Amino acid sequence: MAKSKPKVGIFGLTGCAGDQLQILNCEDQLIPLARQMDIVDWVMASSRNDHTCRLDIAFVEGVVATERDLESLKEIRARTKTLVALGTCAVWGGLPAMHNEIPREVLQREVYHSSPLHFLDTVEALPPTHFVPFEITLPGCPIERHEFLRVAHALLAGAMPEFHMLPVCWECKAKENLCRVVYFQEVCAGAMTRGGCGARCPSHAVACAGCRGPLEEPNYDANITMFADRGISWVEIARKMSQFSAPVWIKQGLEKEVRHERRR
Amino acid sequence: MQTFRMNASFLPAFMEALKRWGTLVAPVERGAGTYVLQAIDDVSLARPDALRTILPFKKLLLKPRFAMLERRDGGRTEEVFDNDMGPIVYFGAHACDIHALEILDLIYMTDYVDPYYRRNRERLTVVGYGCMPDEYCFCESLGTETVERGFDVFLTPLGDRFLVTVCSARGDDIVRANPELFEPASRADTRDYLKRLQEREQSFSLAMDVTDLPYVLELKREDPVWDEVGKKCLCCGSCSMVCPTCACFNVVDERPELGRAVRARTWDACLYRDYATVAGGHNFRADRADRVRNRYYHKQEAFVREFGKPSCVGCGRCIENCPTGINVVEVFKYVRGEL
Amino acid sequence: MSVVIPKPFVPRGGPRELATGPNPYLPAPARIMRAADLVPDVRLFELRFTDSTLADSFTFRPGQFVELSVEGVGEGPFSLPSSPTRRGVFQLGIRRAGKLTDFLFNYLSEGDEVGIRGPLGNGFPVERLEGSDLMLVAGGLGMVPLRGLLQYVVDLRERFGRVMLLYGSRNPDAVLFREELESLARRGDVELHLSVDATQGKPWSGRVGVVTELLDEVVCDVPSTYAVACGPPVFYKFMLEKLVAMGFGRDRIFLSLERRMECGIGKCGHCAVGYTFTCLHGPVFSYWDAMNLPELIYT
Amino acid sequence: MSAAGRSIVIPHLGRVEGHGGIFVKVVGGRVHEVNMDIFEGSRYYEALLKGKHFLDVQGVITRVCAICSAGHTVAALAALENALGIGSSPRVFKMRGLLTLGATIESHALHVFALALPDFLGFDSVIAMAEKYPREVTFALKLKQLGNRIQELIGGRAVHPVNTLVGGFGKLPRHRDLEEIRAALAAAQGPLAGFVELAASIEVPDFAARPTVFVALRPHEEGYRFRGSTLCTSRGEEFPVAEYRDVVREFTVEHSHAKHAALASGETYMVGSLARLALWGDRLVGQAREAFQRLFPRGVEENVLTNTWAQLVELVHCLERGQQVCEELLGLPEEEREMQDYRVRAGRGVGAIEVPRGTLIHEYSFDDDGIIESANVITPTAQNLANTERDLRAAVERLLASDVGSESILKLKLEMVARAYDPCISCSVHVTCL
Ligand SMILES: Cc1cc2nc3c(=O)[nH]c(=O)nc-3n(C[C@H](O)[C@H](O)[C@H](O)COP(=O)(O)OP(=O)(O)OC[C@H]3O[C@@H](n4cnc5c(N)ncnc54)[C@H](O)[C@@H]3O)c2cc1C
Ligand code: SF4
Ligand code: SF4
Ligand code: SF4
Repeated sequence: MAKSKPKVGIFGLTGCAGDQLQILNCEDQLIPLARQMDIVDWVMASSRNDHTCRLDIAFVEGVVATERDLESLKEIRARTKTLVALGTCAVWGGLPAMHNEIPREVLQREVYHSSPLHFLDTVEALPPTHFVPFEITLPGCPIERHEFLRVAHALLAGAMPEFHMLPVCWECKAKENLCRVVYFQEVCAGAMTRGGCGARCPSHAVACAGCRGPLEEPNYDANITMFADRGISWVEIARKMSQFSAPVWIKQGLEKEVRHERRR
Repeated sequence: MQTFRMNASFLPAFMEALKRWGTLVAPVERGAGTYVLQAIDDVSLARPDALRTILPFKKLLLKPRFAMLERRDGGRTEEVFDNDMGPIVYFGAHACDIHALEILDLIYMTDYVDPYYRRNRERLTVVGYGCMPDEYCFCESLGTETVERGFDVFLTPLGDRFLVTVCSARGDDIVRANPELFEPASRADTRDYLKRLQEREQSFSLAMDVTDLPYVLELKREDPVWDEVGKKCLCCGSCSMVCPTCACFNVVDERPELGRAVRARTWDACLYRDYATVAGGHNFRADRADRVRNRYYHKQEAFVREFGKPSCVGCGRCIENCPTGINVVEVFKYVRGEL
Repeated sequence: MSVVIPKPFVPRGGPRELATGPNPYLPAPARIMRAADLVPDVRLFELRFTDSTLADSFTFRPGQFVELSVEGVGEGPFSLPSSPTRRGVFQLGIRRAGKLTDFLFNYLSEGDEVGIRGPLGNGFPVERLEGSDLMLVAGGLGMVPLRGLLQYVVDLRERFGRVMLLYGSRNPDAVLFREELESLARRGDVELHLSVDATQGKPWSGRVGVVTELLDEVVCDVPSTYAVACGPPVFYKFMLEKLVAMGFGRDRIFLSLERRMECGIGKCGHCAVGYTFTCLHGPVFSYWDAMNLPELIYT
Repeated sequence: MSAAGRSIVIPHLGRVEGHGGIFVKVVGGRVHEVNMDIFEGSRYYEALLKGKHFLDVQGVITRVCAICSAGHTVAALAALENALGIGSSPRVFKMRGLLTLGATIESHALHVFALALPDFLGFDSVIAMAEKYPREVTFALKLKQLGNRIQELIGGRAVHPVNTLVGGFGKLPRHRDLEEIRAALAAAQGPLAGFVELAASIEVPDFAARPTVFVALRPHEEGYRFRGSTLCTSRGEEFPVAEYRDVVREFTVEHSHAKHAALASGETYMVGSLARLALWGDRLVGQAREAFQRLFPRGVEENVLTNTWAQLVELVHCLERGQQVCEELLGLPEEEREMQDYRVRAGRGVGAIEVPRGTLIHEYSFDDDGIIESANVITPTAQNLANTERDLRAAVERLLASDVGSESILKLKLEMVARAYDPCISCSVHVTCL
């Protein structure tokens, strides 16, 4: 099984650099990990980089917000074997892809049961996953260190990492938090959101904002109705739901109805 | 079985004495009238009256996530003892919990015995505590409102004293080691106990008809009620997490650090989408409705056929914890056409 | 609380143990003795436990399976395509399907070690089949467990009557164990009927069409024959209807089913269908049992 | 060198946060043009906030930049609470202070050891440096980790805090955890003092030295602090931060996605550790004071390359101050949660804080329903950019005059100047006007 060190690149498109920072934040394992690979292209941490060689593994964070981003993304894809999307921005678009109109659209849809959804065309920034295929997607705003390490170590061993797709509620219950919905009548996105964060927010007595993006097939309608049934106003629901990945949820919830075109 | 009485003022002393048999774990208030099972040192924190803890005692036997096996590069795969919790005294088990424990035993101690479960199980001392039902309890319907085995000691509060039932050699050890706490039960104690039993019977407000339920369910397999519940369910899995008898798990392989591979085990729930997916992407229960139905059928139909009794003990945890308000009892009433 | 003497807890059927050790989750190391592609994307691995006592004593029933694992990568159930009549080594026929199997294909070869737990499951009811004619019907990868049964039957040939093998593949390149089957046919041990969904321009002398059509080719004495079928979920639907139409009693048809499994010993719950665990009470079921288990046969 | 002129281009600056480059044009031996090229995409956060509820501000605004997420959080909450007319309780104020200290430790440790030090010791990256200086790098990472632990304890996450709320905190730290942090801070002091010695032995070049105006907040109390409400310049001027618009002029430049800033007088200025030391260094006490004297024996000089050493001094300060704050928090009773009640009403508020890279100002106004009407964020890097260009120009002129050798050495030296500011490019580009 012995192989030569894999060539690795770490790239940031437009974003807050939080995911790259989280890599640097793996303080204990950073140096031993770096020894196992040949990090040839990482602008944030090194001043000597090879921008053209073939890469075995590349991590990409951030959204595509400029033509330049798109170009680099395509170049990275072309030279990489295993491409990993790091962070909610790269996987779903995250906050930069958020748009002011969304709350009203959600409202419209829920109240009038129609779905104009023109806003999808007005989204400025789009996630890299929209443009090129990725082998692994690792959401989180920012990514969780332990998940990054799992991906890195699995790839180094030649295997694909295994993630058990569970909602945040799983971890929230495992930690025995008081449910924000049941006990506090708050809008909590936990049941729709892919876990892995250890239910950070509910563990701090704050409802989940959905920063890790949706699970496959979240029951969007039932969630919204549940909040409304608990007497929470549509405005409040829309406000909470419009953070982070709400645009994606809507797209997922309506997958069968809306198949929007690629923008470029 | 032996019966004694204990003065209510001896409770703290009794709990202190229990520490000799392991880490004392009891319900503790977490806030807003909710409780968690927790190891305690200060016995005054215990709230054995608490009806439900967020997670049931099953976490004392199998952690929500633990490592089963480990292998260091170049070495052999070895069993690890991440899940071993040492001797534990579970104080404050209610009748339904004790029934649930028996169900877990049926799952984990028959055929191939699960060594991770067994090690904790063998070192678990169960001290029961009599309770009064609230609006979510429906154990009476399932015949789990009383227990006659499966515990070591059981305390039934009778005002200024407890009726103490001893049901195992270990329970007997506990009593014999603390003779100053116990005295023989009197006729008055028996009378009060029966009175309490009656009172308790009358205080159930939730009930569900389980007559011939497995067959009724078989007849109702294609009922639209399942689609309705499926539409409402978030598949958040909270109901399974909090259920004392839901015991499914998933196995994940990972490499948490260089040179170390771990095979870990996490609680799983049949409500999660990937639960029944096989290679090639085929999902035997792709619809939410199928998954919700599966949970109910497994508890009230399949388990009955396999082990002769349902695997629901009527503790009401899933009713209390379902964010979207799905209620087992109501669901079954619908199924029977009562609603 | 009524006073009853507590019953001591007696496990159903008594505690069982796997050949591979007292902790049923702990795999025993086994070495890959040989690895060869049967067809592209399906590879036959020949394994031997590194512990030679275990290697020599290891036995199983045709139709049983083992859990193969690579720590840190994954674990998966795989049927045994070899026969317990051939001791010392056992085989697995594995298709590339995902994480674990990719890793097996990409990184492991002769001399490497993997972990094995088993044998698991009930296996085919070979004692019941003895003395009867056998009609084995395989679709695609379903040939893997049936090959184990076939090898067993061939090794104990005198105990069985006629053996018919009806086997459908996607195309001529996907036929597993082709040479071996043909040579068995030439020896007269089995009557071989092959079909492919499409020839894709390759030379092919067998039938072209779905595997159920092969049933029209064979004439057999239904009352003295057992049918044993194994294939992907869609395969069963038509196959079973047709067998029943031919007059097979539902309890004289056996199938081997696939489900998601995490433990293989009836604990994890994933393979539970109704009141049965596919891993513990299966994967072999009579059609009658399977019919009465909702969801077991996916239509 | 041809008379037609030559360009020195550093297309993609390494070891800084975000995407930027340096472009220098030299014609006939004279420096014609020096640009810090910022091509990081803009994300319009201020525009995004309009129409959102003020409670959503923090979650959105921290995503401007991960490295400064704690700083943005504290500044935003201060601005919002000012607008609501509520003050913070002593505990909340102290906890936010501790969060800021944690963030500063993390950020300075990262910059000093992983981003800047490789320059001084001749490496491309900290990973390369680790081969030769394993002990030092390990300690640096431990220090950074400690900063993160503090942020995690107080903010709930090392990056983009979740525990910080308008009016308080979701969950308060346990005393046990605070004690642990205090002990870890104390334990780091000794080894860090060793680094001060190592740094003192390194000669800091002065090719970029140039007269500079320093700007920093006046600490809210006697002592070296990172929060305050008055902006001070090294020329003795003082302004209340609420009037920052009269002091700081922001303008757009063509070559950059980031705005530039200057004082009303048109002078560029520097914010950051060096500026803080220049203005308030005499307030340092204890080991921080010793470190200051050791690394700046002649006091703060106008040479941006010494900013890295200023950060080192601040690291020493943060370790000491952090222990004090833990002590103060330990003096309060252990509780679960602390939240202030408030009434939502229209308001406008400004909040300012010294983050690792300098003064950060947030301003919000919202209506009676709490819906944001306007938002403005002035980041340190945006304030420093114009000054960086002037420093670069001075450096190029000096380096060209004194025959530096190869172009690659010249480039490296220019990169050092840019890196010394510890620029945070993500922060700087959040705001291009729509
Ligand atoms: C009784 C039985 C016998 C089998 N016999 C064979 C055989 O002889 N040859 C053969 O090639 N395959 C056989 N399979 C299928 C084989 O187990 C899967 O192909 C294998 O587990 C896929 O693993 P993977 O890690 O490569 O794929 P993954 O990447 O893990 O998974 C791909 C898909 O398989 C599902 N999956 C994961 N774990 C399991 C599991 N334990 N069981 C079923 N699905 C799972 C996942 O949900 C996913 O959808 C058998 C399965 C069963 C239940
Ligand atoms: S608080 Fe949120 S994440 Fe936790 S259980 Fe409730 S809905 Fe799920
Ligand atoms: S709880 Fe929700 S918002 Fe909070 S970190 Fe987890 S996924 Fe993100
Ligand atoms: S708790 Fe309720 S919503 Fe969640 S999975 Fe269970 S039934 Fe569905």
